Amino acid sequence: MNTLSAVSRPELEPTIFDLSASGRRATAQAPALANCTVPANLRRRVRPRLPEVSELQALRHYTRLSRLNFSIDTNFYPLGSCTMKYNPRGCNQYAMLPEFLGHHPYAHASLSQGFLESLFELQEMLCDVTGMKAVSLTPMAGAQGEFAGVAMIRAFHRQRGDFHRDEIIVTQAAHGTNPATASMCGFKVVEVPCDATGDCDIEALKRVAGPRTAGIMLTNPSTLGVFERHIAEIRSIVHGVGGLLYYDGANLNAILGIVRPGDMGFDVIHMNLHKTFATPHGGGGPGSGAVGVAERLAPFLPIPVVAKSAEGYRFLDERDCPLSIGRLSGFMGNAGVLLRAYIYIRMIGREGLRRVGEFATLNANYLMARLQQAGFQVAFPARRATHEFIVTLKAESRDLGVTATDVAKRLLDFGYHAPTTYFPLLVPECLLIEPTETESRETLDGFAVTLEAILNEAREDVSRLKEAPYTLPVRRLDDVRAAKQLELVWRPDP
Amino acid sequence: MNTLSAVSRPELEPTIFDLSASGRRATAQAPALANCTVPANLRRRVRPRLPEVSELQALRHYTRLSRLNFSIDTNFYPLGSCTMKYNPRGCNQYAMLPEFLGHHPYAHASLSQGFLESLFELQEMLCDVTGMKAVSLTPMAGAQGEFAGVAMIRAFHRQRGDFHRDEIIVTQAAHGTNPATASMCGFKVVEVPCDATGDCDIEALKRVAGPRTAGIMLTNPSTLGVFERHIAEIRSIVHGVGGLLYYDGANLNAILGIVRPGDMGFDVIHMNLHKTFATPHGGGGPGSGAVGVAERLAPFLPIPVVAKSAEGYRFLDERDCPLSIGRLSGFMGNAGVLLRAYIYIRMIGREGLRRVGEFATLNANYLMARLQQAGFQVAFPARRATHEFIVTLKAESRDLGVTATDVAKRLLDFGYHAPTTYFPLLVPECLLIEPTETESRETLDGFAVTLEAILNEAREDVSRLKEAPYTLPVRRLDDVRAAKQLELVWRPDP
Amino acid sequence: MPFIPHTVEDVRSMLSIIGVSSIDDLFDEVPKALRASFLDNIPPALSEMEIGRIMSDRAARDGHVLNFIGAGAYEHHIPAAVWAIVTRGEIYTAYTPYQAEASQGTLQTIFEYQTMLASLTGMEVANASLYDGASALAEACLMSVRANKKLHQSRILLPKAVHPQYRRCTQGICELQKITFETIDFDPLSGRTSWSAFSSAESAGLTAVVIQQPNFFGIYEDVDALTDWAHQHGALVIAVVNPTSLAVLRPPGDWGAKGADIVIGEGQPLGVPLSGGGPYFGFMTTRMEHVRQMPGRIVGKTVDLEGRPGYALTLQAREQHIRRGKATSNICTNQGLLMSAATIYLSIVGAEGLERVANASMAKTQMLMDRLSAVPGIHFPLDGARFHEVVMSVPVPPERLLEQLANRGIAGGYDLTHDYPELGYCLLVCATETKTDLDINRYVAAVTDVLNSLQAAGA
Amino acid sequence: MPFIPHTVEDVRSMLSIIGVSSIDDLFDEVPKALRASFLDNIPPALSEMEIGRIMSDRAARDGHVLNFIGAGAYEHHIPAAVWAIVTRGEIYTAYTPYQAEASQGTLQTIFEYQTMLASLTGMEVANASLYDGASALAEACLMSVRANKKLHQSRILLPKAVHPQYRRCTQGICELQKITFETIDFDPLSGRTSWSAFSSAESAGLTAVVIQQPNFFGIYEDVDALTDWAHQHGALVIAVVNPTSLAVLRPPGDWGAKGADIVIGEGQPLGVPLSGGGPYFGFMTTRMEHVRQMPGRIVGKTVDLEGRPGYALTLQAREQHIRRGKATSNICTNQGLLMSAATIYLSIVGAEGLERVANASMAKTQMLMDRLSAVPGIHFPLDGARFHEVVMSVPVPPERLLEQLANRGIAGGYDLTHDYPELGYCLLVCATETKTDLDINRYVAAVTDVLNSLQAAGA
Ligand SMILES: Cc1ncc(COP(=O)(O)O)c(C=O)c1O
Ligand SMILES: Cc1ncc(COP(=O)(O)O)c(C=O)c1O
Repeated sequence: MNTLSAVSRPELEPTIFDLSASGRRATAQAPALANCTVPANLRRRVRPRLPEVSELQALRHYTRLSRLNFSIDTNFYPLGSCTMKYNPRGCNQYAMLPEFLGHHPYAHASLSQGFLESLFELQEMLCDVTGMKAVSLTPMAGAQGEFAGVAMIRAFHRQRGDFHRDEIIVTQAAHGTNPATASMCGFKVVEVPCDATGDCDIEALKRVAGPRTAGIMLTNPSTLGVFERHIAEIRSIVHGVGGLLYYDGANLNAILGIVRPGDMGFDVIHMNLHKTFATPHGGGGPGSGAVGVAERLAPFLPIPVVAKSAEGYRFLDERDCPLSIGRLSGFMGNAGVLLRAYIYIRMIGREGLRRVGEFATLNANYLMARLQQAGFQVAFPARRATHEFIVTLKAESRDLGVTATDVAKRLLDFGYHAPTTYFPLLVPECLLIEPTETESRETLDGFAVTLEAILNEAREDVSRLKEAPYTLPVRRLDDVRAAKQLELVWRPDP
Repeated sequence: MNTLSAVSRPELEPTIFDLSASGRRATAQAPALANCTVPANLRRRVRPRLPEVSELQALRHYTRLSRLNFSIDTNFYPLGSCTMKYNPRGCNQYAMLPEFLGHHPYAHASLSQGFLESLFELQEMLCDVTGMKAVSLTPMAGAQGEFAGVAMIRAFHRQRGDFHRDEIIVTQAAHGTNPATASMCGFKVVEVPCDATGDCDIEALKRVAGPRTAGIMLTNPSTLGVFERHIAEIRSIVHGVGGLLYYDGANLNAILGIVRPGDMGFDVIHMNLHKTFATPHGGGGPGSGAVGVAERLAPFLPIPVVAKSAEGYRFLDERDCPLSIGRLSGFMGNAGVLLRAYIYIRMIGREGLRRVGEFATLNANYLMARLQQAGFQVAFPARRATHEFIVTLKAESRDLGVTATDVAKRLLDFGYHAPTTYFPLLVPECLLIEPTETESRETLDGFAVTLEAILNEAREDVSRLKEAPYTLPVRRLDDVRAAKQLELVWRPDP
Repeated sequence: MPFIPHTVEDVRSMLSIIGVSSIDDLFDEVPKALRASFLDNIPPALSEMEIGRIMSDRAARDGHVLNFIGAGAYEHHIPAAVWAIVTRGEIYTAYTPYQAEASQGTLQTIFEYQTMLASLTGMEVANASLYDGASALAEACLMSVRANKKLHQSRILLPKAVHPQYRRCTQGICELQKITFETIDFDPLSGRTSWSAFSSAESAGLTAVVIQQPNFFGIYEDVDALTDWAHQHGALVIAVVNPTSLAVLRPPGDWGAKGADIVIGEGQPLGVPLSGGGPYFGFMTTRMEHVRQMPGRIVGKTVDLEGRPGYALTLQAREQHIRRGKATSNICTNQGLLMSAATIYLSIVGAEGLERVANASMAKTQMLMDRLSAVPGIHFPLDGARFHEVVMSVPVPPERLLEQLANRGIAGGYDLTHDYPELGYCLLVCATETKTDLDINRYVAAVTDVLNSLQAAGA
Repeated sequence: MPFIPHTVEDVRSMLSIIGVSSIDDLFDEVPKALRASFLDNIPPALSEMEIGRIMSDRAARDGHVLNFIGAGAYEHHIPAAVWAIVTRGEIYTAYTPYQAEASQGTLQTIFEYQTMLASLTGMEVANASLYDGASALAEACLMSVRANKKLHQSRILLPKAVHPQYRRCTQGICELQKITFETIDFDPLSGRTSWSAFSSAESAGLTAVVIQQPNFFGIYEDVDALTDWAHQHGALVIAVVNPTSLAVLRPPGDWGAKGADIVIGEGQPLGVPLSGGGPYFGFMTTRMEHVRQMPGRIVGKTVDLEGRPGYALTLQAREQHIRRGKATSNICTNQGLLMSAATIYLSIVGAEGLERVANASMAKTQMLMDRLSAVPGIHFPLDGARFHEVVMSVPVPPERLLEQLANRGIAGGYDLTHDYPELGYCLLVCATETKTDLDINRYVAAVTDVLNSLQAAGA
């Protein structure tokens, strides 16, 4: 290299393997040498390809990599359906006390009372928040909560000797995990459409509901960003044919303290603690998909569940819960996530829970109003937004050739994470926008102004958007190539 | 705002006051309300100007601000004389155990044995590392260590009834804190020049040393990046006239395990634990300037010092040490920094200490050789580099008009922190480069290649350097304006 | 209002822009009858200080325990740098990297992780994590059914020496898809899966066999023979492995003549704290030929429109958000943070460090056995070669011993009597590199002491 | 080699490029006779795990203590976010912002800090931190001499009710520059600095007076009268303040008719953990007219060559690296990290939060006094109005009480007998907002219990 040009975007970071040098051992991490006692025939012959780097190299590499991410802590992140709100640092600090971190899941109950007490109280509080009778905390994400829920529905019918119910109804707007879960549980998936106002098409529901209906999976507010107004009717239709109502709690944030799934008539629900209860999303996880049930489903809850007695707290297992659908994890689900959710709820308290629902809704309706004023078309203009709402770029796409992806990518240039795009599938060129209650009005204003400016930019020169982003470490990436020329692991240059 | 242009540099971050909104109270941090019992005449009337922001706003703001910094964890940081090496995270983790953090400095000795044991062992280890007889850990940075050292020199002479020594000798290359400290201690500062090879001018020293000489302050290796070869002679000259030798330990990293200040004949030294012993620099501090002394100066050490007896460890205070120069802080200096240094030394151990000196020296000599090959002029080409060395741009400045500042600023564009510039003052247009032992050869190579390319760039078009940096949140800043139109606090727009 | 930044004035003006007069009006589509929301059992808000104090007190109550339990969750030293990095906001508070350009940090980390895990297990590709080891086994079984399509009924051999909770979890999840599991007994002398039981299993129409190495008892299975037998009978081999052990054990990719087909395991030993059972993460690797049957996120390398390299989620057509009811799995949120921790852990310790961790753990367990052998009434019934865990027979009901050890601040082992009554009074005990000489002595002394007093009380 | 990344091959080729054959050759300028370097007392290296275990054991030995000591270092709740941010590598491992363009994060933080501290103290400018409160008082005294140049000898009034260690530290440091300090007694009934002693001090040629508010006993001084008197006699006023108290107390800028001239204090209460005595930070603020006499770093706002705003170190001509022997101070490295912590702390709690912390601490100390009043033998000799600290008289030598309380896991107070023998058996006790009702009861019960047993033993 002899001359240089100014770096105009953040440097790419080499892979950790590019930093590796054979024979480098620069950590204070290895324990003292001990002989390998593995029998010769079982012994590994070639060392695995792990990096040989110094601690500083590793630290610097992953620190620099981290800086290539958008995150709540650095950016407004209105990713619809994901509830990207502030993750209070107190939750992390107190869930990571050395004693909790060192706690073995199979430690004797007498060494676990502090941990178990917290989980027990969390179960109780979640019952109250949702209006359900019992809760199990073990599912490790929303989708696993769904699995537990649908498995309980199945177990419930079978326990009553009803083996013929082999269908689960989902709405057209359902999140992909709903039908995927129903299939995983061995059910046939029956889809019902939504009407023009975003509610479930009741007539269609009536047509498909019947003796083969094991249950229906609903999100309310739905993923269309509206509150399902026919919920009472849906309940009587499904219950009427002997089916159960499953509540996908991904959108619980919208109605916290306002209306409870139990009161709407749901029989079984999951909650995404990483959304509603502000545990961090960790770049993709961990989450927690705690499940709640009505009385009649309580015996089927997945184990372990924490119980309280005169002697203290303990885990219930298969011996205590013979009808349980069983275990979904090797231990206690995402226990550390549960501590964070517990601390969060205690910190916002009764009043705070209600405010979550209120202010999440206020922010969404405000941002929707602002964007409507700016000329954006929302999917359901006659409806209230819940905690989120949908902008559709159908007209812009037709008139200007601009897509939801283009707008999303251009937003990144201005430091805003994009809303969810192309979900729900039934709204064309959609942006599902969820501001959450922890963002300030100023942030929403800045976002609205930027979106408006991007629209203007599209009107002037749509190619500007097509090639966005410009300011990130990489320009628009070629997804097609990623899938066609599969490069899934690093290989040394030949 | 109606149209946007792509952001080509990181966005500026508004101040926290710009984010503030009157009446915002969005933390879970305030304790319950209690009445104010301050007498009316003493009560505050107008609230102080503190931000009113949400926790997320504060977190996001300072997270984003932090990203505008270069640091060891993100960049090579060859800032000469500052020893910017890896700060092992283990030191931080174990110094921040909840029990240590919660430990009150005046807690009863029986509640402090774990803390005191660590400090005591650190004292002992530092004695061994430096060849001194006793150590006090209380000075809070190098400059305070210097103060303690010179104050001890003064106390030593006075204790012997010698009140006439009112001069401290420093070399021309001395760090600014040396003369500043001597003045603070009430001494006259006498400067001796260095010779063309970077060593002290012995004849000049002989001329100034005499009955008024209280002592000499030396850094060895000196801030010229060379080892003072006449150290034995200096010692006999100064000791010969009844003066003492003070060792400025800022460069101790270079000789760790190779040669000890005590063995060189120094009577009193300070160490910069934040340099040599890898405690973090924290954006400007905290540091620690532990002092070590020869036997005859031990009674004068600043307090508190930790002592060990059959009953355990305890702090010595004025009652135990009547000749002590006294206290330099309200409590125990930068105790948490001391724990970090202690952990660091235990982790690298006896062998590791020696390797620090060896590899810091290897890296500096290697980088010096590389840069010489690339056409750079070093200040003392006939000498070995120690842990650092000086490049002088005297020729480039004359021929091309490029300054050390220009090169420094241009380096920033390529992700390298600049070396120390314009220090030591006696080498024109200098870059004092200290790579430290924790950087890899690859990093040094990358740096050398970049410096070479910058030099080429200067040859082609010097204006390119004059306006650097280009890629940072701000372009070259106007220091003159900063000093002339003093704006030292934020004020709302009128 | 904790965490809600709105001022009174904000609320007023926002409502007016929306065109309503109160926040309550925004809920006018919610049927009145449903609006109840009694949250009587939720206590009022606490400050961070108050709940922090409660949690600190609870943590102190559980105490600093000297732990000798393994049984699938292992206490290893975690370099401080690991969690210092993963709790950085940019990692901790990002989500699934849907917007690749704004998520290169997460994506490249996953790509590096995939490389490390594939190499560690001797396979070609890895996914970006599953929930945990147990549920990963369930996913592997479901995957084996998709990958071994020739069969119209699904049967899987599941040795009894596989972790009992993994078996429960897997059976529970897979049963709904009509997979039948057949249990294979272990040899009571060696603790290895019984070769005679295995090789005499009905081999026709087998979908897959599960092999855990080392098995739940810490004993090495004869993986080559088992793998070859399975492949001879057209079954896929699902390997369940402890990732630490792979520093010293032949990786599943090298088992038998052709190697295992799907490898899964609990990733917790790689830099994830015990933390009461989670969050951990499951890993899964396989051969390229099966990649389209693999559940979970996968990251691929690609280029941007200037040709610069970059990373993106790929093969998304397998996933629920595209394929819905026909997806390979319903998994969406995974265990990304823990995957990041593992990647950093592996980078810092490296292959040699991991090898030392494995060897030191074996040595410590051996030391524990040697010293316990001298305690009257204690013996070690299984004689197969072992990794870092051992079945220990005790002269009293394990529960009573464990309770007394707990009173002394020791987590003494995993009680095997419920899962393996045929073993009699047995515990599963583990010592990793974290245990010092003194720790082991303390354990041995406590066991001796408790047994003496229990026997004295019994006498 | 912990932390040293060189491979054997690196070393070989680097040496060959340098042109030497061994690392040892690089030290050929070091006189042979000096090369000894016995490091016999340094133990061999430990792994992070091993030293981590040692430190954890030592921490556990010191234990979770219930703390009622203040005396200049106060236990307040610190929002978790504070240290989560300041330990980010970009803050933790940067240094003094010499390269302004690459340090805007640190610089802007300092600028914000300067604004907050100036406002909190009612002054116009602040520096970027000094080492701690005690040494800041020394710097303030030296500064007052520079600022009040008209005098050729320097005399400063230093009340006895100022923190004794501050006085020692200040006298020790300033004495070398021939400043003389005159002690002013306190009124034994109220605990306030005695007005008669103060106003009858020799007023001619006074450089400055020091006023601590609240004073070391937690008692409010009559700051207006003292300030006005000092100004009338041409002396500068150096205020020593607790920053938490300034949420509710009139700031030094408002004292008397003209306000204090230099304000210093210990910044620790603002988000810095007790941590055995440090690192803390000293703050200093003053009026614009004195800014060129102020020691320490100062940040100013400026513009870059495109006119964008930015921040840089300024007025560097005051500092040692420019002015050398004539600098305002020798300070170089300061306490930047703690200054950052304080800035974030103040941002999160805000003015209202700080006010609540102050009021709650006062209320808790009052509660403690109320309950202790019922304990026989205990009384509170000083009747001045107080902030969150109180002098408590006990019927036994305080050391014996404190030792017994320590055995019960309680840090019971600061023993005043050495610094103030005239007070008899007295302790200084403090309860902040961190103390619960139960904590206070536990303290009162422990004191009662210890006194009973000591008296029984004595009887
Ligand atoms: C509506 C809805 N349902 C279910 C899920 C699945 O939850 P998880 O990702 O936690 O498995 C999501 C998550 O994105 C969702 O948005
Ligand atoms: C040679 C030298 N001496 C003394 C000091 C002063 O040390 P400190 O900054 O810790 O006060 C420094 C610091 O930069 C230095 O480089």
